Amino acid sequence: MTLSVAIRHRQGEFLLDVSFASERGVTALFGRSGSGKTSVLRIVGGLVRPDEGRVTLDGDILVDTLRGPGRRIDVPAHRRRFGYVFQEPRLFPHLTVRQNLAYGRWFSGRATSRADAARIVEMLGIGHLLDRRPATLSGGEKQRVSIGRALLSSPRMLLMDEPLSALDEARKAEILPYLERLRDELDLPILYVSHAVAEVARLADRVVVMADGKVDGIGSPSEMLGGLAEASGREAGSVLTGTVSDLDRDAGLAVISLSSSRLMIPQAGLVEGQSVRLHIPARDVLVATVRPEGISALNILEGRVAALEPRGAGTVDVAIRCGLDIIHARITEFSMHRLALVEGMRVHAIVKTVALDRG
Amino acid sequence: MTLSVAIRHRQGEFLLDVSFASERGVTALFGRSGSGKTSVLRIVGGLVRPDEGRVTLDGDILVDTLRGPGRRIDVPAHRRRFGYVFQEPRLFPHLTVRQNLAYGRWFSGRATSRADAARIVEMLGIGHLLDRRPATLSGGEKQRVSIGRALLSSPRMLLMDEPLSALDEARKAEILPYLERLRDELDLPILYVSHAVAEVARLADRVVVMADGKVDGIGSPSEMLGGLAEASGREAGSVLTGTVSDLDRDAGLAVISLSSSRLMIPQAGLVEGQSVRLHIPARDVLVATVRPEGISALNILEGRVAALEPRGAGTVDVAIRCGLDIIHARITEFSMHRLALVEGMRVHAIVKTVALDRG
Amino acid sequence: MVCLVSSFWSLSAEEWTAIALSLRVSIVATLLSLPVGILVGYLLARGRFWGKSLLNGLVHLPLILPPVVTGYILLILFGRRGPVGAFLDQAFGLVLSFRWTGAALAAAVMGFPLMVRSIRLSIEAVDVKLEEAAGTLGASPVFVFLTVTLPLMLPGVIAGLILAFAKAMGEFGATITFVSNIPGETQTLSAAIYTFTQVPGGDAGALRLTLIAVALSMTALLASELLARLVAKRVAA
Amino acid sequence: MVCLVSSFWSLSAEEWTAIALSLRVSIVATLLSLPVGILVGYLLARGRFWGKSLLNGLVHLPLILPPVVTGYILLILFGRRGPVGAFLDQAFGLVLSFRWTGAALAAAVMGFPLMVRSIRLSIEAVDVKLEEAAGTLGASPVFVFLTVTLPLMLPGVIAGLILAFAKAMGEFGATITFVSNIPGETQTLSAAIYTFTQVPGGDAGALRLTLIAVALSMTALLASELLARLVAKRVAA
Amino acid sequence: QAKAEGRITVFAAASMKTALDAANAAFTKEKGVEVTVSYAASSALAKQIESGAPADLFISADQDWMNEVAGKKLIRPETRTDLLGNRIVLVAAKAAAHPVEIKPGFDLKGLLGDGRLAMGAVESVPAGKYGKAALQKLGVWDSVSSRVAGAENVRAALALVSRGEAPYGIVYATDAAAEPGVAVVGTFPEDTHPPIIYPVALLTDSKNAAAADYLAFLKSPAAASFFQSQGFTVLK
Ligand SMILES: Nc1ncnc2c1ncn2[C@@H]1O[C@H](COP(=O)(O)OP(=O)(O)OP(=O)(O)O)[C@@H](O)[C@H]1O
Ligand SMILES: Nc1ncnc2c1ncn2[C@@H]1O[C@H](COP(=O)(O)OP(=O)(O)OP(=O)(O)O)[C@@H](O)[C@H]1O
Ligand code: MOO
Ligand SMILES: [Mg+2]
Ligand SMILES: [Mg+2]
Repeated sequence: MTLSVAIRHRQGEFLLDVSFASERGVTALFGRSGSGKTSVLRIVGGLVRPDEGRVTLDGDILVDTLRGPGRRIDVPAHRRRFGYVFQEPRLFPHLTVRQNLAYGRWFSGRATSRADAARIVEMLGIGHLLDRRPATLSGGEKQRVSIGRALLSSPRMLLMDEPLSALDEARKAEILPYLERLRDELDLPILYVSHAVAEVARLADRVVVMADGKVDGIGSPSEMLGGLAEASGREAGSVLTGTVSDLDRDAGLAVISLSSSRLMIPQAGLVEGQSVRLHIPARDVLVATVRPEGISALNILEGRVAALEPRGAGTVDVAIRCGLDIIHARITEFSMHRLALVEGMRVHAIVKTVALDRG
Repeated sequence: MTLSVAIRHRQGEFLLDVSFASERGVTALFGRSGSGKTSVLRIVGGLVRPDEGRVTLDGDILVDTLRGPGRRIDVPAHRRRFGYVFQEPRLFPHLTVRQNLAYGRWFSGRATSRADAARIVEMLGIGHLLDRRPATLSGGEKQRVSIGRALLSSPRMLLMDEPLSALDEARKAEILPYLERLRDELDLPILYVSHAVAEVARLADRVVVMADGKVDGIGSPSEMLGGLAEASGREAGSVLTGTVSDLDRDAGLAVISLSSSRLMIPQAGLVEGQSVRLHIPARDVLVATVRPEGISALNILEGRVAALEPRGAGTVDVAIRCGLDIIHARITEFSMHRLALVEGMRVHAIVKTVALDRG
Repeated sequence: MVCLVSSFWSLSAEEWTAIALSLRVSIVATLLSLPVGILVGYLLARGRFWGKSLLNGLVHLPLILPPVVTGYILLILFGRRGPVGAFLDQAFGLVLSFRWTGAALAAAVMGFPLMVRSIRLSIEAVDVKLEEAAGTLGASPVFVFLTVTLPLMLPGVIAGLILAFAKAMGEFGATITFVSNIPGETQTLSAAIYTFTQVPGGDAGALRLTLIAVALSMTALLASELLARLVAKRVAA
Repeated sequence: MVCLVSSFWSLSAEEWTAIALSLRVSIVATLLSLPVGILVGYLLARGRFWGKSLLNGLVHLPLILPPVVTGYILLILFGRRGPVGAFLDQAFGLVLSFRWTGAALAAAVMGFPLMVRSIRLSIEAVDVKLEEAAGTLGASPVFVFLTVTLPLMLPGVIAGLILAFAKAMGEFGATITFVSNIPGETQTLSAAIYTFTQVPGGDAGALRLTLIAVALSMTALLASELLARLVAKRVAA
Repeated sequence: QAKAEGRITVFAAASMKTALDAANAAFTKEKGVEVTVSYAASSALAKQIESGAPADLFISADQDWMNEVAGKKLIRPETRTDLLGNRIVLVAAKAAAHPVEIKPGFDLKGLLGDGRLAMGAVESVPAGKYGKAALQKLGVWDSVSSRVAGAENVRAALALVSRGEAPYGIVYATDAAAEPGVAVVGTFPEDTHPPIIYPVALLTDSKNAAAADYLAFLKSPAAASFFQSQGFTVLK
């Protein structure tokens, strides 16, 4: 499953000039408001034909304006079979919730099974709304129905534009694992727009950072979000990949092997040998010059200061190299001076166990 | 500025039965999707007349259905002068952004000054959009214009329904301080709906937790969000109130005095003597049995374990009493056993400096 | 003006025929012009093609022209000796001139601009974003139209239907000119009323038939309002 | 049918007068009925009051009734001796019978149902949520209507205007019955065309005037389409 | 099929309805043959006949339209008969009716004051044409032509007078007789205008054998009584 996008498109004064390719899994579009994320989704979804460019999925040409006159290809949206969750819900006002959910099934050849449908409805918590019309739903309810509608249309790819923005944390925590399963089990590619770094870090296999209609960088979540460049102070951090090397079911912990060190994280449905991605917010990492004792944090990684970068407002980003992995810690300049940190110095990165997310 | 709400209202099968009062500052409505937050805002804003009940602001009756036939009072929305930021942007499609922003000023007696208007436009980053029409704006751009429109109508109260949901963290970080200033300097009451605990903890003077149309609890953010009950794992924490007792401009730090201890936080425009609220996510607090040395965290508070509450998934919530304040830490059961924590035990709560938010 | 004695209400057989004929003509005219009206309304609202202004003008013509002129044009085109009329007769054995079918054609033509306008207005009010959403769910343009656009434009369709029906009930200028005023075949209620107004002492008869025409149309109007309210409830966004 | 020699196009002074009169009557009828049309359209779309169905029926009456009957009713009500006519004369010195003002009234009445329907349809399509938003920003209902509802319903207003104008250009049945056919005062283009159709050999004259009527109305139609496109661009959500 | 077996279809000027309906009832009773009449303006009927209308007879309200049809060879010339005659009269609202002597140069303008003279439209409606001719002959046309309100038909002109919109009107005697709201204040001498004649003829395309019988009936004394009772003069 390779999606490849290379387009130029003008909207008023805004020029979209984007190209990226993504192999299987989730590709996150990340960028500030107005940077062109929705515009990319609309072109991939077939709702807008780009001024020029080419979009292919698995070698199928979806749109290609560059083949010379008369030979231009533009597969219409309804033949692309992309489930599109729009930034605003766009439910059909004349249909009940049930009919809205069923809409895509009328047209898709292979319909979602009844059990699947029930599971999706359950997960989204919209079972009690099935006979209502969209006009009477709350904002979050509409958003959930619109997610359900796209999922139930048995798409071959999902385009999701801030799908969880109106939902509470508890609901997000129910939906995200489902999306992960779609990604992993059904091998469904997802193009995902979100402002929430945690969401992106957790789901994405790669991140396309957009700014002003251009691609500012493409890479793995660890590269893009770990670099701290784009992310805001609160959510900046490191993204590491490791393997589950041990499970302690009694303590409910799993041991994740990184390149040279090991981390313990709460075990939540992990399997031994599984590869996982971890997001460690920089502000959740403490730096200690001596190895602390009698402390609740389970993870104390030894490493060397690889870089010290001032981040403004009296804070410093400390990059700590532990084997092949880089862990970022954000501390105050005051602390840096107090601990007399310099590049190359041996330090301990203290990571709170529960601060780890499976990503 | 006292807003008092006591209403019953039926919408289909959904029964809203809510009463709360709030004095000056920000009152957050918090609760899961579909719990009735928007419905409360609509009634307070005068868009829906409740089946029965009473809403007053500072003794002015806004709506009162209980005064007997013929004497019912219902101040129409346009006389309430409440700036309402709707859950969806609701911009006027036939007006330019500039005209949308100016709309409220045509009707409000005291218009916002030109300088204020410019500052709001600047803060929202919508200066380059002024001559566009809403149809061409991105989702986040629309949301920002709709915030600006409400702010510029010189309201005597703000009703904000998930106003920042479509915005990136950087933009949020620009808008939140502005709202804080409105709250503090202009003494503008705000009724604020959000799913983001951090936002709520930072802004709110009190939190009304809603569930299924009823009030599930009312209290200070520390009581409501600190209690961890409602909030999800990621965002649970303590909310403390303190006073700025010292400023270290060189280090860019401020010292906040709590009831018995002191915390250092990044200084961001604080004034000595000022009262501040701090949100400390439980997962950002480490527990140590011995006072750690050579560690980047500036804040190590001494206290006693007041309670140990299992939170499922192998985690425990440790409530640590430091003087009059309670700080919550979330650690693994594994750590709890390893440190042999029991109630009443002396421990150190380690709080990373930058984990503190001014609230 | 007239004493409402009971005999006032006893209708002659010819009048009953006129009532039945008017209903048949109006209903057939309205229903048969509906699909064309929807098509033309859609083309005018959404289409971009050469001659769109021409089509638009053509649709409005019956409104602009005095009905008598429209009647003459129909007579020239669709009469037994007219080019279209002769063709229809030979090809399908469909004779319009001096038949109730011709009256229906005249009524349809006269009501057409009203129907098309309503339909067009309501298509223009349909949110294209919903059609986009339907497209991404796999609905081809035809299905998008049938399952999204059409249901959402129903208020306009209903308005168009009732306008065209009312016009068909009231129309007589073009009808009487095109297919004459033959009792039992082309004498609609309106034509009968007109005939009464042309003779001395016909006032009572004209009044009686007018009241009947009004009653019939009002019933249709009320029904359409109920239907519209039902639809509005479902469509309310 | 007719040979298009140059004399075909030379209009008599009387015909020029009829053209000018038709334009005046149609424009005045359309513009003056606009505010009433908007009011009634608004009441029908949004109002909840006793007698709404009655009002709705009344508005449609000119469509349902044969124009001649409408003309008679106008004569009875607004004639010099009619209750309303007498009142208008005494109170404001406004005489309608045999005046172009009466022709304008007839045209306005005949076009009214068309105008009201379009306006009503487009009011029903206005998103109440935007009106709510305007209310919270301090706009009183009147201002909400003027600054939000009215601009958003403009497509319907334009459609209503053009329908009413076209109908006014084509209307003659009610007009001639109410205010007769007085050259220079009440003889509109339609009446002139009708007159030509009533004399043997009048075809050429009728055709000539018809073409002029069509040309005038098409110009108005085109202008309205341009205007509508402009408005649509601004209103597009 | 437009006409059932034996059924006769007549295209007749609308103003004849009352009289012709009564006569037809008698004919049907006698011969057992149904008569269907399409009443409309003579102009419309003539044009319909030109485009192949399935009629057997045409009764026009004036000679012009019959001539038009005859010119196209659509009637059988030998059957053309001047069936009925009529008179035009000056009427006034009953309340204010004083007899007027209609003679050359009579002061119609003075009678009208600032009121209007209601009549059929003078170019198109037969009664209007006759009225204009009469007033021209009497030498008063020029003084009143600007005061004329031309109605679409005689009935409309009559209504204008009976409603008090116009003080005087020129209409057919037949219409005036049946309208209770007006009074005839004078009758125009027959020599002041072309004879008012309702011609009848069988149509070329008519294949109905009974039509000739019917035409004969219309010309018979039996039918004459119905016409006379409505104020028509029966021509021989
Ligand atoms: N007309 C109605 N009929 C039935 N139920 C309704 C109606 N209107 C609203 N509701 C229900 O009332 C509940 C409260 O809606 P409300 O919009 O206040 O929720 P909310 O707390 O704002 O949710 P969200 O966070 O999703 O925006 C919802 O469950 C909604 O489905
Ligand atoms: N027709 C247009 N004319 C001018 N500018 C336009 C037009 N359409 C879109 N834009 C601009 O293109 C930019 C990209 O829009 P887009 O909707 O793709 O942003 P986005 O990244 O999805 O933002 P958000 O996070 O706010 O939804 C925006 O700045 C928008 O204002
Ligand atoms: O268009 Mo008319 O004047 O209602 O027959
Ligand atoms: Mg977007
Ligand atoms: Mg809500």
